[in-house]
Amino acid sequence: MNVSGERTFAAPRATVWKVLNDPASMAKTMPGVESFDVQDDKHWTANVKIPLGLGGLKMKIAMEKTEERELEFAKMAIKGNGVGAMMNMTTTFELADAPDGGTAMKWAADVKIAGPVGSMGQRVLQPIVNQQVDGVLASLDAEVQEALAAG
Amino acid sequence: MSAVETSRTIVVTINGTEYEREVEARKLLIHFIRDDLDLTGSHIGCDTGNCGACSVIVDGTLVKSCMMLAVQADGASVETVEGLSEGGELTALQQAFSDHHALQCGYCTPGMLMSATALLRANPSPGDDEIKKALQGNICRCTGYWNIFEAVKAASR
Amino acid sequence: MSDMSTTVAPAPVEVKKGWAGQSVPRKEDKRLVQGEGVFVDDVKRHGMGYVFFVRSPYAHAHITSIDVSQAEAIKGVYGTLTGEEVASLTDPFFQLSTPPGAHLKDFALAVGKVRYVGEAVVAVVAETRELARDASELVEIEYEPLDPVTDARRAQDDGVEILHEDSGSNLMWEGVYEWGDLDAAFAEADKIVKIDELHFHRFNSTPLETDGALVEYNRGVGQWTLYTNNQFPGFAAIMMGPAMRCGLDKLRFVTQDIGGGFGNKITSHPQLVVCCLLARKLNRPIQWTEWRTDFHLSMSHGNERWFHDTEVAVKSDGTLLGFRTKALDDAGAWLRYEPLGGVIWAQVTPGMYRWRNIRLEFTQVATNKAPVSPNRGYSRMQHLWFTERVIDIVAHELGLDPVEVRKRNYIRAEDMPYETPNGCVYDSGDYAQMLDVALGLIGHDGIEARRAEASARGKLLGVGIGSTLDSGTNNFGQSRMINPELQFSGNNEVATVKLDIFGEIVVTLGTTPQGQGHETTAAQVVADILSCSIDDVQVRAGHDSYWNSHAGFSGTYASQFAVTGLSAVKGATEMLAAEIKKLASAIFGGVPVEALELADGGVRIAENPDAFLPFMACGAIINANNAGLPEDLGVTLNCRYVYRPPFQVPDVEKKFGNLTLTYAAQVHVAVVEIDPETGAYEVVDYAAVDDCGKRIHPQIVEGQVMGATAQALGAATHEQFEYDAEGNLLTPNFYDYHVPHALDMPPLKTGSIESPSPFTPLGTKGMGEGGGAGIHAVCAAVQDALRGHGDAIVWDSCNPYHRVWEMLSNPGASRSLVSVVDA
Amino acid sequence: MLLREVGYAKPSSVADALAILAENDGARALAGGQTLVNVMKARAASPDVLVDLNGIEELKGIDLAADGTLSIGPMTTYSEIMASAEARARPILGEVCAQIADVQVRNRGTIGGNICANDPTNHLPPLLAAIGATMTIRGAGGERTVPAHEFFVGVYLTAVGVGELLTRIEIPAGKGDGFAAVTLGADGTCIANAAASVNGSVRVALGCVAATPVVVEPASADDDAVRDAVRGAGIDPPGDVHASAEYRTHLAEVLAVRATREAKGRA
Repeated sequence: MNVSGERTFAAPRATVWKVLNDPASMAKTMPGVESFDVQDDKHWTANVKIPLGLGGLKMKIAMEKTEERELEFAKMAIKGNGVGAMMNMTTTFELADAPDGGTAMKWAADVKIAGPVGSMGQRVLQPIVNQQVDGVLASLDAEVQEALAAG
Repeated sequence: MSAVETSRTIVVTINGTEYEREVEARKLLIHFIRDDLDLTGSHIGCDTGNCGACSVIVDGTLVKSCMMLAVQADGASVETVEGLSEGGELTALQQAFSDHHALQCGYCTPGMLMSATALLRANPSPGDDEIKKALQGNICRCTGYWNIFEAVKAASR
Repeated sequence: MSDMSTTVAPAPVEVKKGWAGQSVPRKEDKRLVQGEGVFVDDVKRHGMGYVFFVRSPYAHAHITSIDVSQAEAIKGVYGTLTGEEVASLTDPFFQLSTPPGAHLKDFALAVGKVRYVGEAVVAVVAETRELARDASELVEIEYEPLDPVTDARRAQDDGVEILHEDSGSNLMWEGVYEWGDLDAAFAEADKIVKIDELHFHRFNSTPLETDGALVEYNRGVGQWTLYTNNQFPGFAAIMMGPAMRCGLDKLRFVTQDIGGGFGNKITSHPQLVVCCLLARKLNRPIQWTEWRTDFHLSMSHGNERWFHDTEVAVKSDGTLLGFRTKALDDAGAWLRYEPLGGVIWAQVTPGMYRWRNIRLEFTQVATNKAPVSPNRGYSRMQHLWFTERVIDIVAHELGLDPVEVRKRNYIRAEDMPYETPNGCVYDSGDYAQMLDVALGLIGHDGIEARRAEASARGKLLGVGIGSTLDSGTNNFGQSRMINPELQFSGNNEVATVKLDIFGEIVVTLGTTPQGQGHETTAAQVVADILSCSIDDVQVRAGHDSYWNSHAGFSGTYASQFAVTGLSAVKGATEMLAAEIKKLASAIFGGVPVEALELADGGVRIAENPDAFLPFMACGAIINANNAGLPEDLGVTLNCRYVYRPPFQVPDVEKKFGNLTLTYAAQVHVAVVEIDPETGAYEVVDYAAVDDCGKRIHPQIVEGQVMGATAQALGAATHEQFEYDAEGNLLTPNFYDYHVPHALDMPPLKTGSIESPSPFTPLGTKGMGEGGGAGIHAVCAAVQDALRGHGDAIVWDSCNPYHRVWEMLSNPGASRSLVSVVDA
Repeated sequence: MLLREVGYAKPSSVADALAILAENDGARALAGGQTLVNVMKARAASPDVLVDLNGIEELKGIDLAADGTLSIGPMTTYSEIMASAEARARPILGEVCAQIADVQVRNRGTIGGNICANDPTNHLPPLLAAIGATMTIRGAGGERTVPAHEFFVGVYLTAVGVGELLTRIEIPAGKGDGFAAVTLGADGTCIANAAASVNGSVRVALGCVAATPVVVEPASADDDAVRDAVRGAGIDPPGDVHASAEYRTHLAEVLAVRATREAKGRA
């Protein structure tokens, strides 16, 4: 399932880039993160409990930054391993100066969910994914503002 | 505050016989009936609550025993297909199922009989649409239902 | 309930005195309506371990590592089995195909690679069902995902991942079938109707009881007992024995009641092998219950088939001369019964029609989907759907009446027995009369008035015909058209009839019924021959390969019991009758057997009825009181008969020969009403007319017709095993895989005609698989309803509401698939 | 089948239930279980503790106030609503409940469970959104009442937070209601549905097209007004094996019009 969009942050590119590349602040943007650990600047792992309403879906998540062009472009491969679900996600961020100030971010994600949860049906998963994405973007915004304030 | 337990001892009356057993909270009523009590007349045909092969009557209400925990039946009186006939004497409904060839493999039949029994208790002379509506929760893959409708009709007054 | 089911009286046949031909009460019913049947999941043993399969979440991936240590560490877990162990303990299953399919290395668990979502990778055994599943979550498997192949049409493209490295490509089997003179046919034609693509979808009959087994291992004699609901133990045994490196007699199959099969329970041999290996490894009984989702993910999907580049040679008046087409069959990940589907369709090559010139190029490929296996109407249904679609598309495009086109081209009653272009011999039937009966049942004369009345209500009404053949009693020699090396031909079935010491008549069958009422119909045949009551005849329930005699092709599949099973029963009973007379002749002091007759549960002298020897006495004398009997009497009162149908080995070169013994026929007519705003539609009227020759038990026959019809209606509207691009099955349970429920059933009118088969001992024909007619009829009815509303062509066998809406809102998409050119 | 291990408690009062929910992180309320138990069978979700609400009398029953307002306990089953004389004050309730699944499910399934599960294909979320129901939620922090359009938050997510319970559903008086659906077979899962209410103002709620019911308020109950309103909502429905996004978008419009016509006919 592919989801993508564009978002503008009231902050310079450097700040947005910094947030996108700081595991700690990325962790804060992800839904239901319970623990988080950094191997190196390209590899992170996390234990998350994605709020699914009827009971959270526990997953071990491993992230790898597979591609990056300083201040411009980052590509991440995210593998989620949980009972009842396997998630494979590749996501890309493309930064540019927004015409009227701030930073424009083009993002796209290709999410593949397999296992029993996958078999719950797209009618359920698609709205869930969209909803999670909205959450991530909102908190990303917050993180960026925080970083900006922190200077 | 009521206790939280992962297993508890329950007392359930099935077809007039009282059973006292310790069960895990996660055990479905149908597994309790089939595996723990060896009453294998009620069947399992799906894992999403669609097929109705596990239909039983709990305290007078028709339910699917795969969507109820065994612990939820504590203190309840349960009727299964084994309790329908007395001393091998078929009920009018069971006889009608045979007369009208309303069963082939017989796997859905116990659940189908419980649903039809519940219908006829509530409404001894149902119309065609009421019969269909009452059997909507029971899947049969052999008969196409037509002969089942005929049988229920024949057993109604 | 007249609006729900009507039956027209069968065409007049001589009313035979006796049991056969009567709808007597079924012997099976009393136990089944009281919940006293014994189904596989009801079988329990002390100390048994429950097995749970860890299944692949990926459609296509390398298995890089498997770690079962955490799972095995749990208290109450008895052990596990992995693909590596299976590969060392067994040989790959025997393949029916020639290369490239022949090169597949098919084991009971995935070895090194997974090829479809739901493929079993590891088996975990524990003290309880729940615990086994808990432990399965602790099995750690690392996968390296590969691109899945989910579209058969792309399976042979360059750069596509190959499922089976051993076979070198995704091509499994291919063959060209051609009969008659295509060039001449197309030269003679006035018009050539071209159809670029038709698609027969993937589904199966989803028997309500899923597969299962309880397997015990007798270490002392190295023998396994499998309590299982496999419906073709003979086939399972020849697959399992060589793989497990044991003689077939070491595999004892036992079944009593089976909760529906429809062909879907033939290929459970991989799971059964796993249970056998675990029973031996863990030294305890192993219980396997396949859950509904497991079944949908991995069991016996029906063959998905595409038909490309079809060309039909036709005269302006609708006379069909011949056709060319390319059939592409999607086998899924493994060949578990395939590529037999590559020839089975040929049993009904011309459908019900007289065209003589036919070319079909058959190709079967592997995809990352569940393996296909027989499903009610196996492989013939796909082909018959194709021939029926062709008829209706031709009629539609040439502006002809589908009824007239059928009648013009149907094989005629006076042509029977009729030899088809490929040497099959249709035994008997009157298709045109069946069509008239069916049309009469739905009041076809008034259909235009109903169409107008419906359109006044804003509904589009359409009527469609589906005519099919239910070819039964296989000549297994046809397998040589797939692989000339195969040493199969003919067919056989066995029955034993004996008289026990107290005169009880006991019948054992080689078959494994799943609701077809064999106990009842066998008793009817026996009672007629022995002149006794069916209550005096005890037919053993179920099958036990140690106790019931059986033959290589024993089982319950492919519409054959009424021919093979009952002919065996007839043969064995006639042997017993002869022995009883022989015994009586000796007892009565040499009265010639011709002077004796069987009556009232005994044998007597016709002229002197007082000289009467009850069966009880016969049984007692032979079994317990036999001193002084003549040495050369040669009577055991325990008679085994093997029925062998009259078959020749087909000509493998010309692909010519009679592939089945009987050809029962069905003509169905469906009337649908479409809501043009939503594409939602319902079947508002339906007629099913069946001709399966002599009917031993009309009620059971009608029950088969009704059940097959309901399955067809489900398949035509909602039932589909559909996969997404990643190879996830989108309909893995009854929540998304919608089978017909009570409220979905239309009114049904049934009719029947009896054209006894000249080729079978009882005049019977195998039946039960003709329901495909319902799929053809609904497709035709939907197309008819859309006539004048975009004239869309129905190109898929499954038409859910969204597809009908798409045909209405964008008819061009399907219109572009067909064209008519002047020859 | 074969659920993961779970704790079980059967409180007899809301206070008791709230205490257990507060005590146990990962505890979930168990109402009729006709959705939750199935999700647990798939092990797609596994609460640590199930708090069975079937023993709590105060969560059951239907009261009809003098002003025609219905107050329904969330543990009231569909069958009870269908049979209730009081519930006929808002006839659409019983009519729609009668279309849900089958007898067995209607005998166990509850109105509260249906809206708290808020599966996008459920019947009641759009219906309650259209007829302007309000929900009372109780938690440690006391009690609050939220309107339907704020109640539905996401798939399987509602305003009922962790440690809280839905305790009451209030439905104002009215008769001008309609409901239309295209389902997977008769009484099957909804492919798309719409509920409409024409009681003074016009309110239409679309189901199956998003995580929560999409509420639109057409200028009038005329077909064109309803169509415009639905188009204006700019819905982006999920596509699945039963319907493409495009088909669902089309159905939403058709069904909205049909539901509104029915509502108008009864207003």
